[in-house]
Amino acid sequence: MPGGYAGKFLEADLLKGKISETRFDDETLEAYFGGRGLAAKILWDRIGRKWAKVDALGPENLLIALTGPMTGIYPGGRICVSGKSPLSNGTVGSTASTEFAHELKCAGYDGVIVSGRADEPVYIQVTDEGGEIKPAGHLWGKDGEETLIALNREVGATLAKKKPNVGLWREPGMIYIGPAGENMVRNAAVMTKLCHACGYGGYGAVMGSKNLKAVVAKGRGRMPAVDAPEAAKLLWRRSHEYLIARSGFRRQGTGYGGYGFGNNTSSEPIRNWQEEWHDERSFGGPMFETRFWVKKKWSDWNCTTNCMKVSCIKTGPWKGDITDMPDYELQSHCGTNFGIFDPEACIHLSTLVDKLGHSGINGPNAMGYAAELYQRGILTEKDIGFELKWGDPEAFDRLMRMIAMREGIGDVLAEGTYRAALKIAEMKKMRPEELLKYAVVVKGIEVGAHGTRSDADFAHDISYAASVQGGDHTSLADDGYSDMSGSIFADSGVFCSFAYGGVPQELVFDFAKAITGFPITIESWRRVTGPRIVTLQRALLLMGGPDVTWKPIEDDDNPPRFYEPLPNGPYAGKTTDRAKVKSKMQTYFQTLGWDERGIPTRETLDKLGLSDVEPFMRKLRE
Amino acid sequence: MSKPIWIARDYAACSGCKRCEIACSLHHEGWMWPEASRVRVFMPFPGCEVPHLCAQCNDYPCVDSCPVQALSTDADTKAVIVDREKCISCGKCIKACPGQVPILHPGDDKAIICDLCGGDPECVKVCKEAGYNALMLVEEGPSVHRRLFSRNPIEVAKDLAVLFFGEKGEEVI
Amino acid sequence: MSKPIWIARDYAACSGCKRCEIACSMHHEGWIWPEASRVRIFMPFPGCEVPHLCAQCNDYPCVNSCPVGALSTSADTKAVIVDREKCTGCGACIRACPGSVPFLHPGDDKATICDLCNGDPECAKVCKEAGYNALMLVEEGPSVHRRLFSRNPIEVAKDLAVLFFGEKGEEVI
Amino acid sequence: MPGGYAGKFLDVDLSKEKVEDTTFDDETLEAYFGGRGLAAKILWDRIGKRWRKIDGLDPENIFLALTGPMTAIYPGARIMCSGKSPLSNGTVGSTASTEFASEIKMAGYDGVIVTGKAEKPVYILVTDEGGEIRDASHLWGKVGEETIKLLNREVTEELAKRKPNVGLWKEPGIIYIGPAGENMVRNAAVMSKICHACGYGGYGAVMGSKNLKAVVAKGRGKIPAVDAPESVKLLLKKTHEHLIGRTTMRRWGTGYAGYAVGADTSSEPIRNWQEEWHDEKSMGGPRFENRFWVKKKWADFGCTTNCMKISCIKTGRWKGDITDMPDYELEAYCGTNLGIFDPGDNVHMSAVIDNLGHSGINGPNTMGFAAELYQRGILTEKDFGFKPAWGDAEAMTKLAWLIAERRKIGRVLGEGTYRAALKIAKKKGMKPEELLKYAVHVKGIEIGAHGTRSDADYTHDISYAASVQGGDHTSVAVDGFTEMSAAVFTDSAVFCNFCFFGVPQELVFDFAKAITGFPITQESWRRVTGPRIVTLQRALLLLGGPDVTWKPVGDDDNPHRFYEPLPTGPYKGSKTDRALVKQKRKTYFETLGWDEKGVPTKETLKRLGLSDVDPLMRKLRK
Repeated sequence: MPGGYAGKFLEADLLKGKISETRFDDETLEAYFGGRGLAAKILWDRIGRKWAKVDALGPENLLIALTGPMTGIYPGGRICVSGKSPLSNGTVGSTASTEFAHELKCAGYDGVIVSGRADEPVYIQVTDEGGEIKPAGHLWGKDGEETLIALNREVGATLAKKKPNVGLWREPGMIYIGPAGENMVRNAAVMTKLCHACGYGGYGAVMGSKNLKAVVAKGRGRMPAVDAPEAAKLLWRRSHEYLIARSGFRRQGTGYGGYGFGNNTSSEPIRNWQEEWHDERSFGGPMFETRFWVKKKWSDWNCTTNCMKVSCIKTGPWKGDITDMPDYELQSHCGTNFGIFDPEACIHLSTLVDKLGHSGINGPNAMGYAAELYQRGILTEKDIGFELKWGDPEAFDRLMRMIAMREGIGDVLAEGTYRAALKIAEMKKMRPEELLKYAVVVKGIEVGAHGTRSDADFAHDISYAASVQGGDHTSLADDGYSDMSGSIFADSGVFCSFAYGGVPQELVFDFAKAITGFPITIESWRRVTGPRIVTLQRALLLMGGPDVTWKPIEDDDNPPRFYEPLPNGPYAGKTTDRAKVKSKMQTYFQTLGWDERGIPTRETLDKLGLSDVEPFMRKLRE
Repeated sequence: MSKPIWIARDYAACSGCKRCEIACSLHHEGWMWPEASRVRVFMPFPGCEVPHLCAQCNDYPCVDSCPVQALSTDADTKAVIVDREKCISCGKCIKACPGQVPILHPGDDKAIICDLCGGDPECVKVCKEAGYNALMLVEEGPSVHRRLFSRNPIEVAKDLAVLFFGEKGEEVI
Repeated sequence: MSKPIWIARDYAACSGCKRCEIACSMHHEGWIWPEASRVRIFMPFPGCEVPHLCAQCNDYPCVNSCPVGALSTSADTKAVIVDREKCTGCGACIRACPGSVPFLHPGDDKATICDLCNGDPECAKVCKEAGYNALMLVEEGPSVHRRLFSRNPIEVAKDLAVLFFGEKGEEVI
Repeated sequence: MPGGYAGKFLDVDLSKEKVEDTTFDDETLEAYFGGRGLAAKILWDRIGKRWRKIDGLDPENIFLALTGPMTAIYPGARIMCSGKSPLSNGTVGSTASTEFASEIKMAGYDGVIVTGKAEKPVYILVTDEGGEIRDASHLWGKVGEETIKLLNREVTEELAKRKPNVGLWKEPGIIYIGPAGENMVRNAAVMSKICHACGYGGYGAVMGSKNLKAVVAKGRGKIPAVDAPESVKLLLKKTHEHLIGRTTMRRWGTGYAGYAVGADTSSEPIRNWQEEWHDEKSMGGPRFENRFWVKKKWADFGCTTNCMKISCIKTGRWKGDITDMPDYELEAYCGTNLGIFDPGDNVHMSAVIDNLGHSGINGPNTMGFAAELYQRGILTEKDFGFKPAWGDAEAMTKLAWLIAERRKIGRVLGEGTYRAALKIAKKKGMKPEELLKYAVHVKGIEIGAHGTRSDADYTHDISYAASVQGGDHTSVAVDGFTEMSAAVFTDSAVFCNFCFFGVPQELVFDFAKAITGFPITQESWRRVTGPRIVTLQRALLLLGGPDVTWKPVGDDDNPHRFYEPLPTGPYKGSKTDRALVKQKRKTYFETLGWDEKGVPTKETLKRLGLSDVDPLMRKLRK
């Protein structure tokens, strides 16, 4: 067996309440590696043929939580959650840093594949003895913080009871959902460690749809053996040397972006992207650090980047709120995007977003969207129940809870920005376009906090438009070549992209080879494995359904707002260049061997060993 | 190195990266094995990380507790040494330890306790390299303080929670 | 050394030992002279120590404010350089600085601003030597963040007070 | 002029409201160096002849706050307070680390000499422009924290008004008194930085007797020039290397001794020294560190030992209490000696004591004495108005306030342990011995937290008995030789003795020579300068009066309790050896050239240039 893999995957059929184990042959593992890639393959094999009919929130969808061969060995252990996305109706490889990943491996599993739906709330407990489905009725309705505390105590106690004499048991690793996931808020996140989230894709809702509150793992075994242990050890040390050298990033993480991206690159969402520039100095890193950071070097398993910092509010009405940093994405989405420039309010809303189990990016995107509709008088105080004014933390606090509980207008917004737009159009008897023009989404997935208009940030013309993961800022389309060895690799090897940047790519791929023993290189990834994964994801994305199906090429575009000129700042007047989008889109398709509408050609599919997908693509071509 | 040494700890400085566990198990087990690591970082609540390892109490209750004399102290480093041949996995040392530091090895169920790597602890090296200094090497013989560090990590974490989060900290663990 | 550098600060890590002031004044004044030191530790309440020094804002408001062009920036380090011949001691740079960092030298009343010791700041050296790392040398050119560190030290101390002392911190400064 | 000195002293007569500068000739400076030594000299010259008639709290007494030539140059800047002690009726050199020391030197002064008594509360402000007497009515009655806050604001604003355009003014250095000092509690401390104290000697009471709330200094000048600048710079670097090498002292300061001195060396005061051993692990350093230390490396001007750590109570009834560590002395005196073994209660008591301006050692010694009298039924609930039970932090807090405000029983206890014993004896119609046997003091000065009975600590038989500063644990008598170059030296050069230990003494004396240019060596100190200072202190101590005069030899003894066997612990049964005390005291006197009663001989006085003291000593020899 190739190195780095525990070798088996845990299968949980919640309908039958059955637990079993699955293995995949070496060829499959080599062809799809792990995480994001393997998830797409599993989905295709099991529900690909009825894809368009599968409701992402129905029992036939799968919730897949996978590690990769590099997880826990390469710095920055992560878990990759996937399934059919209730937002894009395609697939997303959604990752988060958590001890759940290496605990799972030490328990002897590379991942968990959950199908069906439990009648009662449950959680799955994975240990060296295998998996167990356990009742979670007492956890249902609890927020993230309460869930984490309760499970730490409960599972800790059970394990200690099982093996009382081996010494102290450590807390398990876990992924869980908050009320948002339970109530199937379409863009809800799979949460872990209080404030880490698999945010994109809406897999929190998928877990909720299965009555699955959490998956908990505690393993006492060793990490899987690797193909070339001595090389792996050396590479491990070397890669940490690179990470440790990144003094600036280690010091501040992305926590300084709240001011920097707005002020410097004019690409920060402000008031639902109506603006992308600000000079609010109250909102700078130091103001967070000096008053709120109680731990300035916080890391996950095997990470020396420690880009996280634990924040705590010590005084006032939000006293006791705890969150991580917030990082740039939440500084903007729980801050500037709400017109909020007060660090304390931003920390409070970030904490609340995490507790409720919203995705810190996608949830607030929908809220910002609602606030703009209120600003424009499309949604009224009557619709919402109160005034939804920019910069009013109390108002957004209420809206956040309403969406998580699907109360009032929250029930509509819980469908995610795209579907909410359509529903509101219906409600208000307006044409969809009239509402979609304020929806900053790509293929149902709300866009991350990096605008394309100034062209000064790392997101450009087709970054989102061509991406198989839509608005996901962690998986941007570039030239269909270099991006393959970027996020697609990290999401399939399953480690943190922040532990990737700063380390020479050659070293990382040598590491991958030393771990697995596969003849893997940057080139092989850029030419074969990466494209294979992306092409399969593209196929599933285009098949879409049941409620929404994307039109090839037409829907491969930016949100309308990105074509409005920037209203202020050094880049005032600048907008995303349509012509450039068109031309680069074609190059992208060509590079990947897709036709002019972005449908994979027969040759490409054959070349990538995806011939069985061809029949479905043929339909699309016609 | 033959001087008595000790691994001083600054809990509040621990990032929770657990590289100490990796370095320790690489050294003792030949590969990454967190649950077989002689230092284990507890995290009963995120942010409250507690590196848990032998503190070499000056009165060595674990050594005295062993019914088969499998435990002894190293003449140089003063570390507790486990004779795996003799150990019968009875767990008495665990119960005797005020902080329940020892564990039975997940592989062979023999008691395992930090042996200070013969005087050059791997955990300290990686922690220092990363600039955390949550674990610090101190050249110092056993003192009465030591037993104070042999404390249940959950209790320690409860204190940290209050230090970091104030009143809120009283609820989270 | 010719790269642009910056002195990053971790206020919470400052011990208040003021060796940075001693090292700075020894370097620039030839002898210990805290009030002539380019870095000054403010301590409006014991425990809330704030190293106060130039942050090299990327827009250099001080340089632009000088009526006689006495201020310029070093091409190498990007530090603000004061031409003591030209300086009239009018204090315009002090008022222009968002953090009121510059001050008139207690000896000759000329504007005094951190010159980054031409790339090898004494303050960062002694702070690192003592293991505080409240002042850290980083190789990085001016960025918009810089101006956020140019902030009134009393305001910074008020934040620290809350971080350290919670609600009590709101009363002490 | 010799190096290291600013060259002038501020001479303030509060009765005449006169402020002028004084200087001393080089010979005097060389003969008495500074701080403790120079203070004794000044006192002798100015009021020595009338010594017996002057009460420590009379306007005639002189309050001295002096630096030394090494202050603010050698690491660990301190201020030394002195005057006729209202406790011993002799003199004590009482030091504390504070920026006041460096600031006053920068203002161009080596110290402040205060005589007379102001009509209303005042404080003295020292700047480069000189000294001025300012109204302090609004500060009178304020606790330490408040006083610092108000003075920082007031003085910074005032200075900014005077020189508005030089840039931001930094806060000044301050020494001040709390309510205890204001109300002339005999063992009250001169405070600084909320938790640093010149504790021994009762100089807080002396300030109070002069209506002097504080002395504030802000200088903008250079630290005084030195004789050999280049060597000083090198020596400074080297000294810091030595200090930085002291890993554990830097990490923990003395904060870990609260457990060890009790559990290990059995020399920790418990319930007014009834016991000296305990195994209360709750009082261990980690408990303080993990729960309360918000800053783990805290230092004063030019110090890399950073043995201080800032503690803050975050929850519960003492929430918001702030203090330093507490260090061992306060762990013992505000903890174990009051029967308190809870870290939170201990931090609280220390904060209370500091805020009230009690001496953290001497004040609680009296409180412990009172609590024992209560335990023995000599003092009753009626006397207190409540039950001062061991371990009851609420009650002890009440008691601390009563004493500081000199109300009820506090009126008596405010006299310090020794005088309180006598007063209570009278009140209860008992023989003085019956009460003095519970009073743990030497020559009116309550004893530091290091017992002599186990003989396992650094204090032994004559450490206190023969010391010219009585119970002062920072100035213990050893063999009349080695201590000269230790405490007596650091208190006169005026720097922190924690920056003295761990540095080779040769290096320190080279440092002294390089600074001053005096032909000073370790030997010259041990043989001449040290003995000169101590002999003069001894003379003044023996002169004593007006209320108490100590019997030579008769009173050169340990408190009664130190001859009782230890009741518990590994050293159970052991006690201080009377025979040893007798014999070592004799040697001690001989070494210093004093007669068998400890009265300096004519020859000795002549040799040390103290001939003018001889007439007064002659009377004693009779």
